[in-house]
Amino acid sequence: MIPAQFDALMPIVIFMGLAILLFFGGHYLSVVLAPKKPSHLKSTPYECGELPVGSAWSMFNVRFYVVGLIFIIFDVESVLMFPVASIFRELNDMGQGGYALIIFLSFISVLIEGIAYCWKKGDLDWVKSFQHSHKKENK
Amino acid sequence: MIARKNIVAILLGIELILNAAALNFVAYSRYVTNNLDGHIFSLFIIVIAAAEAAVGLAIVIRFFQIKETIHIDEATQLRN
Amino acid sequence: MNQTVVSYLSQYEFYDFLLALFRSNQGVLAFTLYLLLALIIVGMCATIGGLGTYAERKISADLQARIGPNRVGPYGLLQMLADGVKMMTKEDIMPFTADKKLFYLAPLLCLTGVFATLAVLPFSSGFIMADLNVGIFYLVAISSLVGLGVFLGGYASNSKWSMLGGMRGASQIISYEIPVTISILAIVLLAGGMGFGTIVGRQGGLPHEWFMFHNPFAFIAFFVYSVGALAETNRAPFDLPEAESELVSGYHTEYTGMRFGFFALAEYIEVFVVCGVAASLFLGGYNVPGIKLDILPMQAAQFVIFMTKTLVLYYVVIWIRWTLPRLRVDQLMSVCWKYLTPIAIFNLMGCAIWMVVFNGKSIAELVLGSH
Amino acid sequence: MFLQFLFISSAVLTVSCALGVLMVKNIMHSCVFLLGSLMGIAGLYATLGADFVAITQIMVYVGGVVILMLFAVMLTGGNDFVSRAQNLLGLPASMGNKWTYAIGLLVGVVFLLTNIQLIRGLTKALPVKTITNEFPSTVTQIGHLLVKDHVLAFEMSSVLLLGALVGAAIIARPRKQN
Repeated sequence: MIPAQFDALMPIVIFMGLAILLFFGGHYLSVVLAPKKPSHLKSTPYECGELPVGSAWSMFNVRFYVVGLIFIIFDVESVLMFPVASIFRELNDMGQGGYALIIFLSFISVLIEGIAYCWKKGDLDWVKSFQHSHKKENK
Repeated sequence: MIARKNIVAILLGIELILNAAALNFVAYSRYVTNNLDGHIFSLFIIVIAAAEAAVGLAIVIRFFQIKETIHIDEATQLRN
Repeated sequence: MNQTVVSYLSQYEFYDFLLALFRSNQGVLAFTLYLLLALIIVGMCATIGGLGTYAERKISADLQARIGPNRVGPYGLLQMLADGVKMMTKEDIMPFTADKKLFYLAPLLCLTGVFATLAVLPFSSGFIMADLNVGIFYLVAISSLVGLGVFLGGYASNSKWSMLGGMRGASQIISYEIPVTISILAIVLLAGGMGFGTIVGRQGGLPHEWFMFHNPFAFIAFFVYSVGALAETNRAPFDLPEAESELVSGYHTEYTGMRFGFFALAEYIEVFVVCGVAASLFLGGYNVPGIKLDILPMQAAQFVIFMTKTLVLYYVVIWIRWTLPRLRVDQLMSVCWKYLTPIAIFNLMGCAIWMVVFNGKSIAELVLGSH
Repeated sequence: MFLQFLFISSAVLTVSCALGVLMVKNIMHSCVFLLGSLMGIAGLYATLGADFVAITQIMVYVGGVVILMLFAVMLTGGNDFVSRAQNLLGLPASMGNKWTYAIGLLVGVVFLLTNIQLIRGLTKALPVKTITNEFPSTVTQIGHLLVKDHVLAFEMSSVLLLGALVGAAIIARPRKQN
């Protein structure tokens, strides 16, 4: 007898459950075993012996966001390419390889345009992002 | 309580609404129709939601750079 | 079809016996078997992770002409147990400025993301917990929880070192996901499916049947994947999020005791998973050279083959760590976006064209004639 | 049995986390609640047999959108933003008076009743489909649909994403402060 197909999801749930169990079990052990002598100085954020000034939750450079932005676009494009890639061999065996290739390559070529644009405009440079736009405005 | 004036919070709400719609499409595709068009539809909803989040958050960041706040009531001008 | 370890076992006679033992309750029996095997896999991976810390110190000692850990047990083998006990008995300190809920949540996210990937890792043709038909895609997707855990760990600590490490870590992990995903896409294209069973099944035991040597593009894709995977697991030379010499220890600076242990465990298991994926996608996986039988002892041989390949790759990862210096942040980003991603896209196009032009045949098949 | 468990736990996770997104004051916690809600929706997709959509949900949202949201929160001053306390009844006058609210309520009730009637008719008209545990691979079917029936949408989506990338990069690009 073959078990139901949906049971394939069960191991995933079990593994996630095990991770949660291990997490709380480890916490429990550490609560039982570890010493507990809290002090104010001990729980200051570590700054190599100096007393911390201000919060670390300050503003960050926009380039982090630009990297995230390029990432999410490429992520979505790769998601859309997955089902097409997984039937590419099937289509090729059916004699529709040329058609599939044209669709696939035209999809990727748009992807390449995106990365070429960002490269040219200096979004991919980590340090020079500012200098690049400065130079441009000075001209 | 539910009314929020933070632009990022508004975008979070939009994501929730889009997800609700996509969930409906998949549910109908399983229980009503016999094809997978609902899956394709929700796939494209996810794609568009990602593009929308990227552009929306870029606008939020630009807005913050200009106004130094992300309170939606401060967005009163179309330029400058 | 989603093949699982239980549906594999159900073709043997002892499954009927077990079923009778469970009064024909399929669900409960499946749950028990899954739980048992999941515990075995988790135990095994935790041991490998623990031995990984030991191996790392021992190999680094060898490379630097030192002795390494040699006090606890024979050859210092019990060092990992000592480390574990030490972690449990350390005081749990949390910065008073920290975001307490997220501080708790971050290691859990890392651990969940890594453990969930174990569900699709193909140890042998039968011993794969769930051979989902979206296997490799699932693995790539769920392991992005790790990046989130790293970011939240850095954020919640509210320490400057942690915050810098967390930001760097998140942007590094998400950036390197792109070349890795596109390299995987090339293999999916060659295999004609995303399930690990399909991908490994299309390869053979001998090197000329592996996807790595299928065509020149796949050969390059292997190296792109390896570099990207190193960066995704925050291993040297890409260990910028936890760079000891500049950021104290990055996103887990403020983590002590058990919670730090969870981060470390997740990292070591992730290295194992990444090596296993590289072995199954590019190096033939569990295929035993020359023999194709479907009997139970065969599974043991397949398991040994898979583990050998994975552990060799694990050794290479440690070896690289103690050989190459760390990259700078701007170098890191330019390596990802200006070298790896264009190369990966080029490889993907090359693989697609190869598929059509040579009708999906590998170099060996073209040279030796198809069989 | 397992499917019911998965459905109920995913549904509870989705709804409770969605409420968390709305209720919590701290915007960072809101984002993390959104993560939980999206994971729950992925679980719901899985129970509906949409394996590919479920994994896409995890890949795009958990791996992408939530991280992007967290970045954006960090770039706009973290959770320093003090949300002014507001409840539904104390809305400012610019959002309407009691007559507009009454009309809105009436329209809502009419809309709800119409929808209920529509769905009732729909379920009567359509034959009851027996739901089996059969769970054929959706990936190959989705792939075939993408390259045959919906090929234009597939190609257009790449153009859409290119547009989103270029537009967002122009908007967010660091530039000289005037």
